[in-house]
Order: sequence, then C-alpha cells, then structure tokens
Amino acid sequence: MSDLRDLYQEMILDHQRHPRNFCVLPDATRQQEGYNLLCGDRITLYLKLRDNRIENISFQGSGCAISTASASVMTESVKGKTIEEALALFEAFHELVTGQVSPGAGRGPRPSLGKLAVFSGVREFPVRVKCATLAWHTLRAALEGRQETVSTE
Amino acid sequence: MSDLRDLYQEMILDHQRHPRNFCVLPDATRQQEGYNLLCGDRITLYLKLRDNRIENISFQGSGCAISTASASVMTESVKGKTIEEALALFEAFHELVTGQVSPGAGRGPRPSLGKLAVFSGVREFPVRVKCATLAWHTLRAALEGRQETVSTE
Amino acid sequence: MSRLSVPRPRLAEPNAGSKWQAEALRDEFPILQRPIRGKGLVYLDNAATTQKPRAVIEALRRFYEELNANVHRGIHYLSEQATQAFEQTRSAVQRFIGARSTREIIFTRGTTESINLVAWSFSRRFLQPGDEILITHMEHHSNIVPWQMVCEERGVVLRTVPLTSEGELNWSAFERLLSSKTKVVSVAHVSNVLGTVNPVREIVRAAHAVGAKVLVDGAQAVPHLPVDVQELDCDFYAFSAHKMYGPTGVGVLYGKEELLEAMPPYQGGGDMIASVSFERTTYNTLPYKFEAGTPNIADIVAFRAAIDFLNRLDMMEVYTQEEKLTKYALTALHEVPGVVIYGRPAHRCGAIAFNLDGIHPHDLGTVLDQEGIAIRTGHHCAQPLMDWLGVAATARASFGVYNTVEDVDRLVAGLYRAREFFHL
Amino acid sequence: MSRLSVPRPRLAEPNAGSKWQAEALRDEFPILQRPIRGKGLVYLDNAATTQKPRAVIEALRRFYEELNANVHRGIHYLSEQATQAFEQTRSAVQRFIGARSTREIIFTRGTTESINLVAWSFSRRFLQPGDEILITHMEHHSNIVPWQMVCEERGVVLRTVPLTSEGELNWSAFERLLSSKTKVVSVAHVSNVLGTVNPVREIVRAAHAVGAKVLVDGAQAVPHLPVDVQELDCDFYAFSAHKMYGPTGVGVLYGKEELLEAMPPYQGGGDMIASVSFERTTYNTLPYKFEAGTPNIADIVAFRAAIDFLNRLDMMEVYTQEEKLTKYALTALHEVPGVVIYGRPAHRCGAIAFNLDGIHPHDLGTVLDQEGIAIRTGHHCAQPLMDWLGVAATARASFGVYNTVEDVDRLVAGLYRAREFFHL
Ligand SMILES: Cc1ncc(COP(=O)(O)O)c(C=O)c1O
Ligand SMILES: Cc1ncc(COP(=O)(O)O)c(C=O)c1O
Repeated sequence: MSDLRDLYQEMILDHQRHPRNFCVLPDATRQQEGYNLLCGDRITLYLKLRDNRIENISFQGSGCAISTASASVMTESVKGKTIEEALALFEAFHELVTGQVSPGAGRGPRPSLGKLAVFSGVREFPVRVKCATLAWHTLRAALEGRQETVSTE
Repeated sequence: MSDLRDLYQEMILDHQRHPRNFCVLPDATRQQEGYNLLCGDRITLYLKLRDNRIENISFQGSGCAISTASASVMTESVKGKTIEEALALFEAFHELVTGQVSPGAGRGPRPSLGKLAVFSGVREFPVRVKCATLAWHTLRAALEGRQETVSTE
Repeated sequence: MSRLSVPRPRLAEPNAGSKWQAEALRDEFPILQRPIRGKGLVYLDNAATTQKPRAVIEALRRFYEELNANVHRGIHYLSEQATQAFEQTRSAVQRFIGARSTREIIFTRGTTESINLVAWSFSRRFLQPGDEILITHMEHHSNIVPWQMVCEERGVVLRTVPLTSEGELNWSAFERLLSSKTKVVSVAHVSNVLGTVNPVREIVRAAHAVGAKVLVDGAQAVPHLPVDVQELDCDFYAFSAHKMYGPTGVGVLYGKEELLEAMPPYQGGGDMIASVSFERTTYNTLPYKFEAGTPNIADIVAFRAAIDFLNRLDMMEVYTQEEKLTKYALTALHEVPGVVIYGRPAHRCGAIAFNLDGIHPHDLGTVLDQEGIAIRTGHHCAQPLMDWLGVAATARASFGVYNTVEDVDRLVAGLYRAREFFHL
Repeated sequence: MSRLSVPRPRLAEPNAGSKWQAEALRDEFPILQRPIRGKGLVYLDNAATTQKPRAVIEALRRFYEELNANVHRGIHYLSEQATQAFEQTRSAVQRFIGARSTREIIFTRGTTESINLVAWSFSRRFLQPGDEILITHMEHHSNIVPWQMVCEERGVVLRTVPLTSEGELNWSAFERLLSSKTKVVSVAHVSNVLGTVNPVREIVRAAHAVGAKVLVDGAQAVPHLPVDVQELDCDFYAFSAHKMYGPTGVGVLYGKEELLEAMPPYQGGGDMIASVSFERTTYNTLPYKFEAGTPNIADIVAFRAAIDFLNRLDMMEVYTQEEKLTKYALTALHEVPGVVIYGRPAHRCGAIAFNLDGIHPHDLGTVLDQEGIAIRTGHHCAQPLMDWLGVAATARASFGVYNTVEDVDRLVAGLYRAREFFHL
C-alpha cells in the first residue's frame, strides 16, 4: 500500500479531519458552488475580494478526503494572494496533479507550491484528479465571476 | 451449379418468360396488392369469385423469376378451386418451400401439388422463400377480404 | 484479524446438491484470471456491468470471422446466415422472458434506450395534458429523466411513490397515488442500490385496475431472477444485455403486441419502413418498425451465448445461490465496526449499499481498489434515492454468478484495512 | 470466354509506388480466408457493411478479457482503464475527421441514429411551422424518414432537389429551392447507390449564405475519402463504424459545438445528466449530454483499431486505389452484353449500381452467390432514387480496401455465367 500513502499523506488526512477555513464568510463578496459528478461531492466557496486581492476565503460542503483536504490547503495557500497569483498557483497545482500543463497556462515562472506539494501522489490516481481540483475549479469560476454551478467531469 | 438448376427448373424459367394469366381481369370481384420488401417486387392479383369458388384469376406486376413463375403457376393451380381448396394448397405449398408446416395449417390430408412441385428447390434457398410465396400471401389476403397491401418480410 | 475468529455462518458451506459452483464458473471468465494491481480480481461491480464468459467473447469473434454481413436485405450467403443468427437471438430472448411472440422483442442499445422509446412513443399516442405518470423514489435516472422530458413536453404530471424506512415501496402511498389519471406506472423490478425486489405482479394488478399501463425496468432483475413477462402481465419490460453477461450496446424492450402496434415508430430510417416515397411512407411490421438503421448485429448475435449460459445455469438456481451469498455478505458486513447498510427489504437481490463511518465512499473505493477489489461508489445514478437516504454517496457491492464467499471475505478484509489506514 | 481476350485496361497493373496492395491486406481479414459455397469469397457488399480486420476483432477480445467495466462513474482500476480507452476512441475520431474538439464527437448506434438525433433535437430548438428542410432525390431512407417525421410533427416542409440525367445533384434546381425559408440542408456526401460524390463544400457555402445549417450523411464517404469537417464547414456530419471496418453498433455524430450546446438532449438517463431531482434536472456538458445510458463501450474501444487501420493505409491512398479499381470495374462491366450502369457522375466512389437486361437483380444475386460472390440487390434503402431511375431494384457492387482486380474479374465472369444460365 505504499502507493496509497503517497496519495493520502498524513498532512492530507489531518486537513480532512480538521479542515481549515471551514465556515461561512459573513462578509463574503463572492460565493460559488462546485459539484463533482463522480463522487457527488459539493463545495461552497466564500471569497472576500478587495483591490484584486483575496483578502479572505472559506469553504463549506461535504466531500472525500482528497477534495476536503485540497479545499482546506487551497484556502490557506491563496489567502492574501492577488487574483493573478491565485490563478498561477492553480496552473502549477494542475500540472502537479495531472502531469500536464493546463490549457490556459501562462508562460511565466511557476510559483512555489509550498504545502500544496503534498498532493503530488494524486498524479498516480487519475480518477482522483477531479477530487483534488474541484475546489480550484470552483475558485477560478468565482474569480471569473461566473454564475452557474461548476461541475467537474 | 447443380443446386441452381434445382431452384430454377426449366418450367420455372418458362413461366417467367411466358407468364400465364398475366393480364387485368375486367370482371374481377376482388383485387389485391402484394409487395416484397426484399426485392422490391410488386404484384396485383385479380380474382373473380363466385359461390365460394375461384372462377377466374390473373395477375400483373414485375418481379424476379421465382416470384413471377410462382404467381403464374399459382393462377393455373387454383383456377376453378374452392376457397378452402386454394388455402389448403397454399399450406401444402408453404410446407414444400419451407419444410415447415404453416402456422394456420389444417389437419386434413394434403392436396396434391401437381405442377407446384417444381418449386421444391426453393427450400434450399431460404432467402427466396418470400419470392415464392408472395403471390400466395397476396391470394390469401384477397380471399380473406383484407384491404391493405400485403408485404412479405 | 479478529474478524476471522468469528465462526462463519452456515451459509458459507459448499452448496451440496447445487447444480454448479461459483468457483467452477470463474474459469469461464477470462478477466477473472487476470491480476489487478498485483492481486486476484474481486469484481463486485456487477450492477454496473457484468464480466463476459468465454462463450460470448468467442461468439463475437466467430461472427466477425465467419458470418459478418448486414442483415435483412441481403440475398448472399453471409447475409442470410447473419440474419438467421440475428433472429435466433430474438427467439432466445422471447423464450428467456416468456414473451408470446418474437414480434414483442425489440432490440435497443440498452435499458435506457428502451425506456426512452416507450416514453416517447407511448406518450405521443396515449398521453394527454393532465395525465399522470407514477414512478418510485428508488428509480435509476434512466427511469426518471425520460419521463421528466415527456412531462415537460406534453404537460403530463410526474408523481413519485415514497419508500418505507425499510427501503421498500410504500404500498399504501402507492395505492393513494394511483388513480384514473394515472396512465403509466414505471418501476424498477429490482433497485440497483438497495437491492429491493418490488412486487411487480401486484403493482401491475393495481395499475391495470385503474387502466394504467406498466413499464418494468428489469435491468437489475433479469440477471438475478427468473422473469416471465406473461406471468407478471406487465405491458413493457426493459433490460440490458451487458448486465447479464452479454456484450455492451444491446438492450431489449419487450412490449405487448397490441400496444406496440398502436404506438408510432421512434426513429426513422432503413429497416423500419415498408416503403418510402416523398409523398407517403409506410412502416414495417413489428418488431422492425422500432428498429431503424443497421442494428448492433454482432453483439446481438453474441448475446445469445449469454442467454444460453444463463439457461444452462438455470435462473432459479442463480437466484438461490446468489441469495445465499447475499445473506452471507450482509451478515459479514454487519460485523464490521462502523458499517451502515442502507435498506432492509424483505425481498432483495443483487446489490448491497453501505458506508463505513468516517470514511467517504470515494476514499474507501480507492483503498479497496488497491487490494484488487472493484466496488462502485457514488450516487449510482439514483440521486433522488441518495437524497432520501440523506447521503451524497454510498459504496455498493453487487454480485454475479461467479462471486464466491472468498470474494466477500476479501471485501470485508478490505474494509478492516481501510479503517486501519484511516486511523479509525 | 471471349471477354478474357480483351486486353485489360492499364489500370489493372500493379500499382507501382503505392503504399500498400489490396492483395496484401486480405490476410488481415479472417473472413476473406473462408470459402463460401466452396469458393473463395468475393465480397462486394461493402456499402452494406465492411469486413473487419483482425486488429478490430482482437481489440474486442482484449477489451472483454482485460478491461471490461462500465465507464465514467467508476473509481476502480478496470473502470478507469475502460474509460480511458473509451475516450481515446473519441480523440481518434476527432482527429480522423478534423473536428475542433472531442466535445463535438457524439457516439450513437449508427448513421441512422445520428440523423434522428439531429432531426429531433435541432427541430425542437430551431424549427418553426413553415420552415423548409431540403434533401435530395438520392438520399438513403435514413436521411429521408427522420425528416418526414419531423415535418409531420412540426409543420415543417420537406423539399427535394432533383438529379441530373448523370445522377448528380441538379445544381440550378438546388439554388432555386434554397431560400431564406430553408433551415436545414441534409445531403449524402456519397450516394450509396450511384456512388456520386456531392460537392459538399459548395453546398455548405450556398446553404450558409441563406442561413441554413447543413447535415452531411457521410456513411458512404468516410470509408472512401479523406474527410475534414472543418474544411467542409458542415454543421453536422454523421457516419457508421461498421461501414469503415469497425464493429456494428457504433455511429458518430459530429456537430459544431455552439449548435450542440444550444440543442436539447435527445434521450434521458444515466451519464447525460449533471444532477437529478424530482424538481429539477440539469444536463451534463458536451458530449455526454447526448449520450444517455451505458454506451456501446467495447465496440467503441475496438472502433479505434479500425481508425488506426485506416490511418495506416492513409485515406488519400485509399481513395486513389479505390478510384482505379472502380474505373477498372466500370470498363469491365460496360463490356458485358446487356449491362446497364446507373448514373455517370463525374466524381464518384464506392458503389456501382447496374442491371443485366432480362435478369431480375434478385435472380442475378442468387446466381452470383453460388459463385461465392456477394453483391447486394434490391432498392438499397433508396426507393425514391429507384423511382427516379424507373426500376424496382438494381444490383450493386461496392468496394472496400481489400478488393482486387481479381474480384472484379470474378464478378464479370459471374455475369457471363448468369447470362448463360438464363439462356440469354
Ligand atoms: C448513405 C447512407 N446513409 C445512411 C445509412 C444508414 O447507416 P446505418 O444503417 O449504419 O445507420 C447508410 C447505410 O446503409 C447509407 O449508405
Ligand atoms: C435499475 C437500472 N435501470 C436502468 C439502468 C440503465 O441501463 P443502461 O445503462 O444499460 O441503459 C441501470 C443500469 O445502470 C439500472 O441499474
């Protein structure tokens, strides 16, 4: 089960059990739903944007360990970042978990992944990529100001 | 090609080239269309019935050698017969060309096939059974007084 | 593992006197011989699709290597042979489900298309605005969405029979909802999640009493139970070959002849017409009226090998043996700490839906997969049922004729492993 | 036989410099090795369905023995692998016909279903009573009947473009019939009877100029010509796997993304939905919105082997080689006394329709069949074209990549044999 431990690193299990920023944000300026057809997981993302910057972010919802931990780590990673920085981080994350450069990827230098690197094991589990990226797709939709529910698959 | 000669016996080729009773019957009491989906063959049957008896019968249409000859020999065979006799002949003929007793077959003795026996080769050519029976199905529909076009297949 | 010290239920003992042994059947399924992630495959996703016996795979190969041709219109040898083989499957299906005539057997792509065909065609001929269609809360999306589409298009009303806390049809609610407005009752014979076997004969009787027609979604019944459509007296019966050891891409719609006769054709094209002109097109007779275009010939021919396989096993024996295995599995699963099993229907077969407290089914699926154990996790195309259960998703183990007590034991061991892995 | 003393046209000479030889391909097709009625099979019924190369048959076997599982919803290894293989075919199809995106590739049962899907769904969104649909006099029933059904249901008018005496589209009549009322032009890329190649690019340009959308029935084109849907700029393109060396039961509908997006789903069920509740059901994204229920997984996976096979041969080379063979066949057939060939289109491929004076095509078919020669006889699901030709039926020889000059010679010898047999 060595592969499994690559996927479910201890930090992931910790974030799943104790998700950070897991609450409603009363002063959110944006709110976005995300939905994973495969697991039936749902996430609601709350964002407080100011001056092109993610001043605060939180989430709610129920999901598998990967999607919950991914949302939790994501909120920590993007808080305080500008929209551009957050999107660049998504690209780097996408590349990490899929091994492929995302279609909309810019050409600039990759930002450092920091804690997000714990999701590197996802690459070996293609069906779990959607779990790992649900929160991120939802974030992107929120930043782009789309209205409809995002669904992966 | 010995099989082929069993199918296309000389009498069949003769009836195809010189179909008997191939005309419109001006004093027909019944008229019935028949249609073979497979070949696109069409036949029109004209019947003069009197006192439960086929007093006269003719046909028109275009078809393959088997269906034309079958219609031609049929008109010869059933002319003068009662409706019951004609239907019994169809059953015997059906058995001859398919090797199977037809679903609606009575239990009485089989009538003699006479000339119709030249169609015995059809049994080895299952896809041609419909050609051989088109005229007969059309006859049955006419005798039963059905209105719609009969189609085989 | 402590679990192993629990004495096995008596059910696990070899079935003395049974006609065949699941263990022995495994040899006939090539895929069961292959290792998955380095382990022997425990395939418990049969409700999604079953594996195929060698006879079916061979029938496919043989068709393409020896008989392949288009059917119904050809005069040459291959076409004649292919047509014969094709129609032999229709007869085999007719006998397998006890239909009166091959005219009542229509080939489709699967259960989903069979239901869509009825929803579309029946509604066009028989439904008026204000009429009602009755389904249940345990239906598969394939038996919900086609009716929703019809309702939206034709102003028909969709009503839903609730379930009991056992996961069975709430009969008194059903009787209450049934009225002279009800024109169609469409119900699963067996639930693909709870395994509930619905009392179809009684449903049909009640529906007919108010003049409603009944469609039975038999996707999860035909692989597990003897089915006789005349005995059930249902008006339509839909199922999929791929869930009963046959190839993908083949479904069956059984319909009573007089209804099919009265219904307009569904798709237009070759084979379903008698003659075409720009002025007037006349339709072919049954069953061809509902089979437009080149059918899935090879798979339909090979489907017969699956029916022969099931006939050889004997559906009553399939039912009996699977019933024992299901009971064994229920007992074994109940013993695992934290396991929640959904539904307790008195009459069940096929599938067991469950969750393990504290582990999302999706994570459980991944852990089991590493052990070579294939189960399904998610909403199982039955979201309204998930809502009713109050969960987003469940795990589901579903059985086939080749599943053994060892498969169940490996599943249970896998659940313990998952608990361990997630520190529970 | 005197015919043999006629010097063969130069075309019959081995194709120096060609990438492959039809003779050499025959080894890849198991069925071509089998004797029919004691003779080697001459298969000239390719327009009905083609034979399958070993690679396709093997891909099917391999799928069922190694990968079989349901797709899209599974978390376990087999399901993941099956889904990957399934989607790889979609990509292969996308590249093969030059579509922009895999979202534009929808899997159906065949050309017939593809056309029905568009007729049903497009009409619901875009057609009003009084609008016109334009087809041609050479269409297959599959490109007539679905439109007739739509016209009857929605009060739309079906118009038909006549043909020239050559058997080509009458262009000036086409231009005359085309108007701002025309909402759909639906036309065969290649006629399945006459072999006529229609000027699709020009048709699309003219149709778009009046705001009409164009569906191209490519069933007889994709196996014979390089097809690039972006170059053609058509809005929809329909074809069948079984006519291009792939398995039965698989079709493709290409559609421009923005149109498919705007169109309502066709069938309802699993896979085509995003979420279902009794109050509100939302549909999945493209292409899944149009793929309800379990698809024909195994055959779709195996279809890829057929595309790989054609890519290896190179469609331009297929076209060139078949063109030579067709010319050879036309010349050879013309020399047979009493042969009438239907149509003389300047640009043709695939099929040659003909009759032999004094012999009904059906009888001819039987005689040829005794010689192991498979041709098709009848109306070829194109009755309006038969009416236009003034015949009830014709014989048709249609070619595939494995047909050789020897096949044509055997056909011609068969025709002489038939004349002899019927005392002509
Ligand atoms: C031109 C044309 N269109 C449509 C079809 C129908 O194809 P299918 O039967 O595979 O649906 C055919 C095949 O006979 C054809 O030749
Ligand atoms: C109860 C039930 N109905 C319908 C279906 C749909 O069957 P298919 O996907 O073969 O069309 C399924 C299969 O998942 C099912 O379990």
